[in-house]
Amino acid sequence: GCGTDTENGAENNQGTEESLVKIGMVTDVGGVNDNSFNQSAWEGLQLLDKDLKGEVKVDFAQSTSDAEYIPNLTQFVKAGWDLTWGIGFLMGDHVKTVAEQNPEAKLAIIDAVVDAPNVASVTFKEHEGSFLVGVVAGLMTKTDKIGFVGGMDIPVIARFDAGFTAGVKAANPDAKIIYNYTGAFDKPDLGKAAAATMYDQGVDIIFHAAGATGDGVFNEAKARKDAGQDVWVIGVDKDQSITFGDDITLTSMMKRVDQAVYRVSKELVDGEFKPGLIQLGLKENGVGLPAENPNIPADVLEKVNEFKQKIINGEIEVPSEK
Amino acid sequence: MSWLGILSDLMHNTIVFSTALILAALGGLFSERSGIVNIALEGLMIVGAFTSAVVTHFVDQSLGGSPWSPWIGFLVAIVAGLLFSLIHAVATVSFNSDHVVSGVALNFLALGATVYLTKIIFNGAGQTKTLQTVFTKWEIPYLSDIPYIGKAFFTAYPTSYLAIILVFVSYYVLWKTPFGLRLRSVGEHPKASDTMGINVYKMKYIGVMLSGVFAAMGGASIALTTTSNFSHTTISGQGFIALAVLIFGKWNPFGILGAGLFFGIAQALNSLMQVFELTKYVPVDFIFMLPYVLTILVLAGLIGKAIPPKAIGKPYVKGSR
Amino acid sequence: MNKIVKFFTKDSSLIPLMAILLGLLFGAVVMLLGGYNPLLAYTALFQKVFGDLYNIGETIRQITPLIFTGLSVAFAFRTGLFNIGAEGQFVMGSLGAVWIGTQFALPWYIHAPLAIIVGALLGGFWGAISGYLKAKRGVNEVITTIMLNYISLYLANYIIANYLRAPGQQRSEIIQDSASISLNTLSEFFGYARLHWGIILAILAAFVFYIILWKTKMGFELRAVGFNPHAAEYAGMNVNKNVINAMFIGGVFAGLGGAIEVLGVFKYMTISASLPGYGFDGIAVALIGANTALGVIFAAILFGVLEFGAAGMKFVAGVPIEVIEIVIASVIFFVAASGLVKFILKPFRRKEKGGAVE
Amino acid sequence: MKDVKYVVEMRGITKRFPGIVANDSISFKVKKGEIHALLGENGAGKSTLMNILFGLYEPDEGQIFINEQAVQITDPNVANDLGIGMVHQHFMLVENFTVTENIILGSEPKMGLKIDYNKAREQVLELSKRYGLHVDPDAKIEDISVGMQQRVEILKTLYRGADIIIFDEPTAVLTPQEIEDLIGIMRNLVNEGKSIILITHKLKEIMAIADSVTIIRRGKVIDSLAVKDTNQDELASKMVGREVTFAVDKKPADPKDVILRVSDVTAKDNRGLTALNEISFEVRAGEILGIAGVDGNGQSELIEVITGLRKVESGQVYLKDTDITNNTPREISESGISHIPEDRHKRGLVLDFTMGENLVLETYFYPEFQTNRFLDYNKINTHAKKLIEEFDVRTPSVDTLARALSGGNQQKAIIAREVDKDPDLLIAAQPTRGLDVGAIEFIHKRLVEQRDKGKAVLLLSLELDEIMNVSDRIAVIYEGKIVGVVDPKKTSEKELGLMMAGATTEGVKAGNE
Ligand SMILES: Nc1ncnc2c1ncn2[C@@H]1O[C@H](COP(=O)(O)OP(=O)(O)OP(=O)(O)O)[C@@H](O)[C@H]1O
Ligand SMILES: Nc1ncnc2c1ncn2[C@@H]1O[C@H](COP(=O)(O)OP(=O)(O)OP(=O)(O)O)[C@@H](O)[C@H]1O
Ligand SMILES: [Mg+2]
Ligand SMILES: [Mg+2]
Repeated sequence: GCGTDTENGAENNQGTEESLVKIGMVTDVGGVNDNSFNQSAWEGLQLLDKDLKGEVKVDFAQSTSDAEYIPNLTQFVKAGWDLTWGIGFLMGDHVKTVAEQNPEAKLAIIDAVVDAPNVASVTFKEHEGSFLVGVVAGLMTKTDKIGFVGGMDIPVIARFDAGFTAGVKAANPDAKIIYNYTGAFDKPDLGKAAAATMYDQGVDIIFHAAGATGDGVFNEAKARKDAGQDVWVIGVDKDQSITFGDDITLTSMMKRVDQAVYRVSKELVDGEFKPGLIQLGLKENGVGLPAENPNIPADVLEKVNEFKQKIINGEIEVPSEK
Repeated sequence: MSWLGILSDLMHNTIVFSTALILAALGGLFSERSGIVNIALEGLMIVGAFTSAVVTHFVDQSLGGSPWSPWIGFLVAIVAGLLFSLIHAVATVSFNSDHVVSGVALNFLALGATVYLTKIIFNGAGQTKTLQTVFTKWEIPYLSDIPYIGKAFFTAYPTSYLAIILVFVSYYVLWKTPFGLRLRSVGEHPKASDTMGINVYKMKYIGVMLSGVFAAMGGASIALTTTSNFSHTTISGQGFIALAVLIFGKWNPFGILGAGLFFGIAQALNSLMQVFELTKYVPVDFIFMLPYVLTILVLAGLIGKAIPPKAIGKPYVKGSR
Repeated sequence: MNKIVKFFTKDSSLIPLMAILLGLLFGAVVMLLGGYNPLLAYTALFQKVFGDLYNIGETIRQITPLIFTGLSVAFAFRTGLFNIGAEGQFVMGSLGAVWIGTQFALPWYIHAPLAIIVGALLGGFWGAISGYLKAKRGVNEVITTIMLNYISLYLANYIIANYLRAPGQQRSEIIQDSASISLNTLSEFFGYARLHWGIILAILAAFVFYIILWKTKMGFELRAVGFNPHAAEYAGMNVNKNVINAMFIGGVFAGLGGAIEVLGVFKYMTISASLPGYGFDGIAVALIGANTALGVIFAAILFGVLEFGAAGMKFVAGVPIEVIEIVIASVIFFVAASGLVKFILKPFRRKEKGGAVE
Repeated sequence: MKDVKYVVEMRGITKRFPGIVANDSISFKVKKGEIHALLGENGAGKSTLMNILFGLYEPDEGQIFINEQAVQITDPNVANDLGIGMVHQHFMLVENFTVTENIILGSEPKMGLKIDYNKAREQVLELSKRYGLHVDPDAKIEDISVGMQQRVEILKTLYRGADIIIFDEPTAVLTPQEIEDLIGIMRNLVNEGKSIILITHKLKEIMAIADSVTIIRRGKVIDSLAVKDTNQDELASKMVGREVTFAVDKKPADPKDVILRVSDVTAKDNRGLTALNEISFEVRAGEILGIAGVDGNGQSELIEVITGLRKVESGQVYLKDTDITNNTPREISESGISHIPEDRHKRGLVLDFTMGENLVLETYFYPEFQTNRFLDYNKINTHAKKLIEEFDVRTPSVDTLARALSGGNQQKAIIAREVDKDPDLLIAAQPTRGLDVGAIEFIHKRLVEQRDKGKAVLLLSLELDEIMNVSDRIAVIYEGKIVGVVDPKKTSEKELGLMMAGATTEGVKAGNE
């Protein structure tokens, strides 16, 4: 039926089941179309599927509650899949459990560190990327007031927060940052209200790390832009200008979950899967700005790249905690 | 920034929040005044939000971006809500089903069906495409130029104006017209209405269908002003808050207006408090609790009892006692 | 136990059974329209559930909390109260359990029971708030329970984040082993399915539910108040006290559910952005189960099987899991519109009962 | 309208309800301009027949002729168009609507889209003047007396231009004065050319105003005759199917020591107005004290105060010298007071409980109904069976829901429950409201029986005959005070009526001279 090509990779290249390398991933409640890291991860696998037609088989399972992480992971493991991804910080404990219960199986996790001999853990240095967009904001604000909208006050988001703050301060010490944690990753109306209040207070650039809640930030910005106000949003995880357009998206703090998933999965296919911790920062191109940044003047980009080098060669140590 | 300025901004944001709640609660009003409990408001809002998002998207594409497309989406959403509410009407009015059970069923159905359809329509995507054209705020000529007041009350989304107008219309209809008198009588004492030659079933059907219309408007207003798309998170609990607003407002349009605004303020307050860094003194989680705690306090403190329509929730079977 | 036999032959249970069939049928139609193969899907669903011990175990895990929240809602209904707050009471139950479970070191025979009891009491307390406001201030319980749901969420997040949090984590510390109620050996036998004492307690709770309502003075009063408060008052019952009791006991059931979920399944509590959802499912479970103890258990089984099996449906037949929500919805709906079901059944029943009708 | 002899004719009407034939090929005729009485026991089928005539039920068989034209009365609209109006047994009024709103509901005068309330008021006032039906058009139904509510019901029919008006047990809920007025009203209506069908259990009324009477028993017409050719005893025996005695035969009471003493009690009603105004009186063991009064003079509040359902503002209530003022209902009922409530559906029963459960509604917690502290339904049900036997409550079984029983049987069950508690004081409020002579006879016997057992009985009733027949002493209540206590043998309905209107004993005596 329609929609099955994303719904269900299982239908692609049927028949030679056995010869295939099977790679599955388990999403959290968001599902593979959360416009965020789940989607990004799934895109990674789909790309792999495309590149290695006939060699691999990919599929995902969406969890409807935290309680389902383990059964879903187990579902792949039990079905003898070669690699099973757990996507998201919250899945750490569960991947660990399943890994210990099935020592022969191979698993991988995004955003959390699981030390088990059969698990590859991929984490990102969000703070490094956030630092760079902080620099952009710091240099480009006209009001010296910058907003940060966070989903929840949890470790991952704290890294965005800390990096961003450091970046702004580094580029523009007298800029003021207004923080708003909405308490949810799925409440655009809260994001909208937060943005509205911030813009009312003279903020002109908002960086959001709030998943779908951030959509509300973009919508408020769009409304203001249409009303002739000069406001910007800095997107997160993916290049959100693709969704929300260049007229309000200043830039985005990309977190290349897709590349990470692709890389590790590819290694598995090539028989080079190595368990352990993989940390992806600026150096590894795991985080950073999009290639194209039409809204950022050259001089600013210049500065950004300077900072980027400094971070890469360790001159600057970006804090990862608030 | 001046206090007046802050207040006017607060009001301005409050209205955005309140709009959907007021609309949906008005829907609940018509259905419950006719004696049909309606906890399906959530589901009806979902249907409204979904339909408006999908229709607006495709219309907008075919029109190549026209300010009219959200309106078309809005209207179709109303129709969808009306049709969906029919299920509740048939179950409760024609088959004497328990109103709550039917309502719960509809809430599940709405969420399941809309997300399912979204996936089918948008190739498995969990949310509709982001809308390019949505409602924009209207500035009422002259009025919107009044300092502070102008921004607070006369710069708002068309749906907000609509909501306020509908509050008055609802009052007029329910308390000033024969239709209203009959609708309320059916909710209070259907048998009496019957002996007065009023078609009880028809009245209840109309009541429920109106709830579909209004709740759908509520849902659509969120999709077309706040989220610019539809996903399983677009409506998450607003329907139940609207139910609370209905009861809080004592089954009365102006009560609903008040309760709706109250909620809006409480919500808008919590982002304002963060901007002013009260989080230094009050843990953010407590700020999140604010709207809900306030509601309980207000209800317990001032409002006290709200008396629902007498015959609410009771199936009416012609010729029984 | 011939009670069960009676239960099934009773009209009041024949209807739900038919409703389930019709619901599944409707779901099949929906799948066909969506271009999926319902037969493949349903077989996958049931294979997923009953395919192997592991999944059977996990299905039981899924069912357990639903029994508790179902009982919670049903109990309040019996006293004429609509408890939309099982959700919040569940959260408070988890909170209580995780607090005791993480902060104290006690011998197992005290630790786990204590954690469960504290969770249950917190849940009960949370329910009693609504009961109290209803009784003393006449505040509609529907509103207060909805509000308390959200309050519980943020309160729990606050307490976990500030007092129970594991460093660098988005969750509390792991509970002490002494507080765990997992059935480790059994669970190994079930391929590590997370089996725990919860299911036993759930069935016990259902039994208690029945006993309280039908075999105790309090139950007699609760039901009287539910049907006719005026008569109850006339008969010398304390209506307010009973309203509070009902909400308290309802809360205890939900609280138990929450406590058990923590002690048996997760071993910790996360800082969560949204409510767990068991409470809302509980409403449906209670209603499908016609607010009876046995009914709730069966409804919870149905619910758990469908929800857990959904993953299998998706895995094998690629059917979006939302379809299951549609199925569940239509089951509830047909249970509600029993008139409709009777209507559909009429021809068959004529035969079966001979001329008995009319 | 052309001159016709019969305005209503029903031929061979049959109506079946699950398990019962409510109307079994009933035929009867109503002459133009007459008052035609329908007489029958509870559940005889009167209401059903009239509901059919009014279009609420569809008959299974039979035809209806209005003004000698065959008609199909499919719903009340048709009935209205045919000029048929009905004043229902259980009033059909929307409590929180105003009098006017209730009257115009369904055919509202309009001004544009709006209801023209001014016009409506005028019409209502005009009608009420013309027929002498005094009402306050702007009062809410919940705030007005039963009498006025009934006048509203009548106005509803007149507003719709009814020529044929059905009264279903209109006097069951009225005071003597109100009954007088009603009779006057009916006469007016007839003089205005209306025809009336009157459902009642009360033979006196039939004799007083009806021109002809049709008697129904178990859904069948027993007889139909002119009132002038018959008498009460004949009617009674035709209705019940056996001889019945009216005068409650009882030997003179010998009162003993005081059981209940109410002294200077003041209390407010639900709207916060003073309902009881320093009221004082006593009831002794072995006597029946009847409290007569016009509805709404504090009777309900008085009972609620004694039984603990309402707070006493000032004053005391003593039961055998122990102060029970403001004790809880439970404490009071345990200390020896039984109470037959005036509204059996609101207070007396949990309609969705089984008879078994209803019969232990106040005693379920007694050890005798428990085995090791758990309710024992066997014990409860055996107890119920005993009472059902003893008081011959007609119910299929102890597991039947109270809802399914007739008011008569519901009432018997309540009395069984209360008497069985073997109280020192038995309070009976409107114990026979809406019941037929058979049931009334039974209940009166029981009350006297209690008295003779040496119990104190406090009887409240709006029906003077009842008060006169049953009481040993009559206290008249007026505006929350006792205005006088009289001996039923030495007083007259007229005297009582005057006192109930506020005149004191002395005043009345004087008036008689
Ligand atoms: N709605 C109903 N459903 C089922 N049976 C009914 C219904 N109404 C009346 N009956 C049956 O029909 C019989 C006649 O009822 P009806 O109300 O006409 O008696 P009635 O003469 O009006 O008695 P009463 O004097 O108490 O009003 C009753 O005995 C009852 O069993
Ligand atoms: N829903 C019902 N189903 C079956 N029978 C009914 C129903 N309602 C009433 N009846 C029957 O109708 C008859 C008259 O009912 P009704 O309510 O008029 O009782 P009643 O004796 O008039 O007492 P009251 O009118 O004072 O309540 C009773 O015999 C009762 O059994
Ligand atoms: Mg009757
Ligand atoms: Mg009667």
